[in-house]
Amino acid sequence: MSTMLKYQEKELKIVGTRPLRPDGVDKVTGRARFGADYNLPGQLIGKVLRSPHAHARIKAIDTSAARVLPGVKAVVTRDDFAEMPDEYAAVGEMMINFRDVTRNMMAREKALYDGHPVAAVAATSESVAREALALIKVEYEVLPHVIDVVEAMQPGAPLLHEDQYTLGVKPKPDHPSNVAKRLEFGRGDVVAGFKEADLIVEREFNTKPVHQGYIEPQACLASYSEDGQAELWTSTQGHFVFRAQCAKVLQMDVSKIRVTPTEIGGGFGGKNNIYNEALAIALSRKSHRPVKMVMTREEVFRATGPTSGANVKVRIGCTRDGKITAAEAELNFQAGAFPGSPVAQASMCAFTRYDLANVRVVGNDVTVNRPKVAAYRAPGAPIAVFGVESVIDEMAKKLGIDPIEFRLKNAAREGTQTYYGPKLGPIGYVQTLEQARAHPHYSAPLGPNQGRGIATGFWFNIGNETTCSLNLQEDGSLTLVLGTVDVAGGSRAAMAMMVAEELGIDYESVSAIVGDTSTLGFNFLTAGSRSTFASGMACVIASRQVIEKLRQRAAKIREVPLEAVAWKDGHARPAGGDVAQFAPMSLAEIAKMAGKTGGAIAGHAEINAQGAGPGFGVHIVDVEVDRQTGSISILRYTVVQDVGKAIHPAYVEGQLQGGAVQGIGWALNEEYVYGDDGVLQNPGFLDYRVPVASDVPFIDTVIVEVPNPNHPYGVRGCGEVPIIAPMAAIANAVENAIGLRLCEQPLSPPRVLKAIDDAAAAKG
Amino acid sequence: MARITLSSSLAPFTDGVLDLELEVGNVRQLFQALGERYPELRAHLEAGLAVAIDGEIYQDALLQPIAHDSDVILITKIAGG
Amino acid sequence: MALNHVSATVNGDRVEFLCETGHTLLEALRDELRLTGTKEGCGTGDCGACSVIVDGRLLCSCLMLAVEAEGKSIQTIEGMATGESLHPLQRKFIEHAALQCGICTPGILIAARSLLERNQNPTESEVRYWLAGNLCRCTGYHKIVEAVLDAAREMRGG
Amino acid sequence: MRYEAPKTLEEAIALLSGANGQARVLAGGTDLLIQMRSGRADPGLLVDIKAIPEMKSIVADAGSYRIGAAVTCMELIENEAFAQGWPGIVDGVSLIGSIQVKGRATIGGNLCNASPAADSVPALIAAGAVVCIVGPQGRREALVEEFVSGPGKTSLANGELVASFLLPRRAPHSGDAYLRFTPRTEMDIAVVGAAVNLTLDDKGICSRARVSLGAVAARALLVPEAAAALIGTRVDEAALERLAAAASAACRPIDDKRGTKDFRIKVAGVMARRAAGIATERARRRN
Repeated sequence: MSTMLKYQEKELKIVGTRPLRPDGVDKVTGRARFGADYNLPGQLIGKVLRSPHAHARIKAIDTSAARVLPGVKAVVTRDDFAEMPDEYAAVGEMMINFRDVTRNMMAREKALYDGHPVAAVAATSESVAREALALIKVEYEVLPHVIDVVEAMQPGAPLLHEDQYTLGVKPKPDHPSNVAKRLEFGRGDVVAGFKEADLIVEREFNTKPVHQGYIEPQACLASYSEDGQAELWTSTQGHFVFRAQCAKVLQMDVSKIRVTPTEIGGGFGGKNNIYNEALAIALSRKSHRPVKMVMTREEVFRATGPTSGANVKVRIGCTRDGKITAAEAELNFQAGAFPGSPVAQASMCAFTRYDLANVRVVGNDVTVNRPKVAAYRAPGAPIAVFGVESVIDEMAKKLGIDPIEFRLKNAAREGTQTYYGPKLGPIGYVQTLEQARAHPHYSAPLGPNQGRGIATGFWFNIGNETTCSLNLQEDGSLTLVLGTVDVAGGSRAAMAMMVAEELGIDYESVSAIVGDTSTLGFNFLTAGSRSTFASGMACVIASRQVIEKLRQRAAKIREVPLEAVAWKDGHARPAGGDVAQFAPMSLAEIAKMAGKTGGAIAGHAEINAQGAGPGFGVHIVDVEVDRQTGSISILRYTVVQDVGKAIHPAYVEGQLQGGAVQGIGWALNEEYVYGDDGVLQNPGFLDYRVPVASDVPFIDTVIVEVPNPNHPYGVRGCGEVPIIAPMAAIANAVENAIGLRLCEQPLSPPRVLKAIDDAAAAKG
Repeated sequence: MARITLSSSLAPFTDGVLDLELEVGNVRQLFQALGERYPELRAHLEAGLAVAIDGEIYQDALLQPIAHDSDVILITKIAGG
Repeated sequence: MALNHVSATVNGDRVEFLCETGHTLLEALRDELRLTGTKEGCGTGDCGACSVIVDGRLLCSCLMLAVEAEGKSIQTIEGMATGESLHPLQRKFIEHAALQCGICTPGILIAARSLLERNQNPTESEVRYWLAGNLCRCTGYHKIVEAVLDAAREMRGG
Repeated sequence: MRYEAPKTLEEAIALLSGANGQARVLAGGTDLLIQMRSGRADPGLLVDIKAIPEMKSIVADAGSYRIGAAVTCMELIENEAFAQGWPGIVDGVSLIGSIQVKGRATIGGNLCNASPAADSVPALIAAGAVVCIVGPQGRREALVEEFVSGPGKTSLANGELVASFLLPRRAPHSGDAYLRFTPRTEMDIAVVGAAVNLTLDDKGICSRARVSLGAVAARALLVPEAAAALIGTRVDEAALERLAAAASAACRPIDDKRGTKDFRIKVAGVMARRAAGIATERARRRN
């Protein structure tokens, strides 16, 4: 069964205020412990040897010299890990192909990208470990490689997986292909729809892979003891998922591994999957010592997941008065070395802001010699939306219709049938568009070479498996143990706020912590903007259990019937009417007597939360283009987003601002640069250019609250939506500034300047 | 009988059939019935499908009831960053 | 390999440690002195997470050798609060929600403190350029800049 | 690996010459430590020159300056008199990395690292700076533009080090400026850099000029043709147009991860022109 709790409108005392986060003081004093801050007595340092080739058969690995180097305590290679069959296996309720997981963590037959692990060592110091890596001899047969997604789709392209036949094509193809999967979504009749169109715009777009760019490199510490139990401390978005993955690839019982999530120094989807964790446990198992593994920044860029680069074709038709009659897209997504790009989500998000009768989206998931992609904030959606919102903008302009008006004419509303499945429930898209149009930013004057752009985004938001426990302590304070990692957004504060609101007590009385895997049942990742929605629902359930027990206890103590006891403002009070009167009891009074009146009071929830409410956002951006250098400055930026309910508005603003700036980086300068040899040329923050403080202005936010009917406080989730619109919004602003429609991102200066010069040359 | 609609991306595994009616009581029974009728679909059902029952999306909810007059749409499962 | 012996002052305390010649000040702080509040984000001076102040000078501790610390006075995040009371910047960062994951926070606080010691009344632009060496991937910098400006206001007594 | 921090130049030179080429000078370390970390450098001896007083001093002498090679960017930026005299050089050092990096990085290190994109070097070349080299054979001097021979390569012989830079006394109505192009506002390596140093006569005519470009060839270039475009003019639109054309024509760039050839050639002209505009403004404001 799954769980939904309906929204109830009520007067709020704590939800919607801005209390201080419980992790704040630790984080400003340096006391907070992140992945690399954990140490154990006797620990070794683990390091990974990585392939210098983009594509190579591994003919032999000789570790003999490394093994005998003084200080080296263990070496592992592909031979230390079991082969996993090519089938999907459960990780909690997630299905994962462990054939790929085990190969990504340690290459087997072939190295499939520059940076692919081929061996790992554990030694008494980092310098000894590095020396040992240099002593490992790997015999490679270098193979032709393919980096570009369009090239990889061509017949005759170098094949990463000789046994990979495109799924989703009937009949089964004769030849293997880098296209792992073909997907198609649609409804209606696009051919007929395009026939009705007065205006058709068709464009092709290309984007580069970008990295999540979390500032904390992956770091973990593992300790395997001789009785077959393992402890793992790691920086993760989902310790239960990491535990499951480690157990499977190491062939251990799930219950034998205990994972403690450290403070996580950013993830954004990049810390959803294991990299070094199983290697660290394996090295610890072999060396009988704890093993600590911390990635360098270079390793993070070379071997952990960026998101896909892609080739996107969009075609949209509409009538003269701006009603869309048909929409079509082809999305070709780089998956990296193993299948699994976010092309399905991208396909579903591409047009789901519009009420469309005729839609068709084809998606291809394409393996290339790059690191396997990982999720990145609204996975895939920004890429598809860049194309779609660029075309939408062009159509509005061609028809002389205001871009927000054009979107309103076609906007999805409650009851709109999506092309991927359900009808939309109550949503706030129209409200965000209207608020954007009314915002002073939208009508502010612009100077020469300046332009304004808008674009919109949609994300599903999700629920899924979630647990928590709420323990009333003997003094009336409460400890809330959460199973979803607080990945930065302040979910510990938000959860404690909901508990305090339910119980009618102070926020400060609730201490929220994240429990390790042994304290609670399975939790899905903190991903998909689910934490405040799903974990919040679990917290409300646990709170209501506690309230129920408090009422029962009060009824017994005061010797009145249960129905005579109401819970209000943190007290058991007479329910009123004809039933019994009694002296109210505070939470603390009941807590003090709990031990002697039946034992401690606690609530807990183990749910599969459903009913996530989709989120929509509109971004407005002003840019200025330097026509002589192609440089783009972001002058002003406004985010308008429906979040359902902002439990803690400051932390919601933080999500909107942070997501928008990540999107700005994606649009302007971030990209993976590979040489002809398939080797990554910019594995560092110097040449992988995330925005710095002086690159961006203040990011204004407008929070729209259209409650999600399936959450007790109306929460939708807010983390993903803000990264979706920036790429398109900026491209649209640049078009308005210089009259050029740029379809390749990033909009780096050489690319922009070339477009300006080419256009000038074409004019003569 | 519940009306079942498959996402068009599943057409290759069902000989093009995208709409059908099945008498099933919950999601697990639905997946079983579909798997029996279309063996090639089985891997996809397991690997990551969610269902929308009367407009509400359910993920990983095998025991979610399906009424005899429900509209059920099979969709791709959604994760996130 | 002979280790180097180093004596220095860290947050006002005299410390001694041994280090390999190639070890950075960051490694010495974190691994020898167990002051793990200073973070490594890149190891190449591009992210600022390891910012510390050495003899009054803001720098990246990943770009200074531990042996060079001999006789120097080093300030790290662990020395920023005075007893019970947080530095105004620390307080304002919490109040303004200027931190999310917190991995960049120690470096940004150290850098901001160094700014406010030189310039009590910085403009938004001065704050942004001074902090350009400190990457933050969570906040989009908005609330960080607000917090620094507000702390400066408070420290000026306004 | 050994670490030494000599107190005199003589000791430093003895250490360097005795190390059979296995020694590296450690100044700010902002390039060297990164090379060591990546394995590109693996010296047997580090000679830290920051304890040598001559290397750390800024000496003004009747309008000319001697700048120790281990003076950091921040020390130079904070020296108000110097910043007034040579704002273009300060433009350059101000762009070398973050505040943190500038707190360590030295003017000598920026030159000796011999990167074609070094931000202080075009401004030093335009200024006509002389580099003072000390070695086992004594002292010698060289023009900055002659010092670097290619990426990562200098004319230093074994045992030699750069001790200081000499900057000449400025004529009245002189101004200099350095501009670079980077994709971000900060924290980048120059894709193109341009420095202009010029002097105006009493009538506002440009009497002397030096123009230097960075990141457009294997080393920073002195571009006399670009300077010639300014000399004898009022640095008007036409002159700036010719300057830009000459600057672009002098470029011999490569395509790399930071920019394309075409981009560098075009933007070199743009940067030179804008830098000349700033330098002229500064010259006009100065007596």
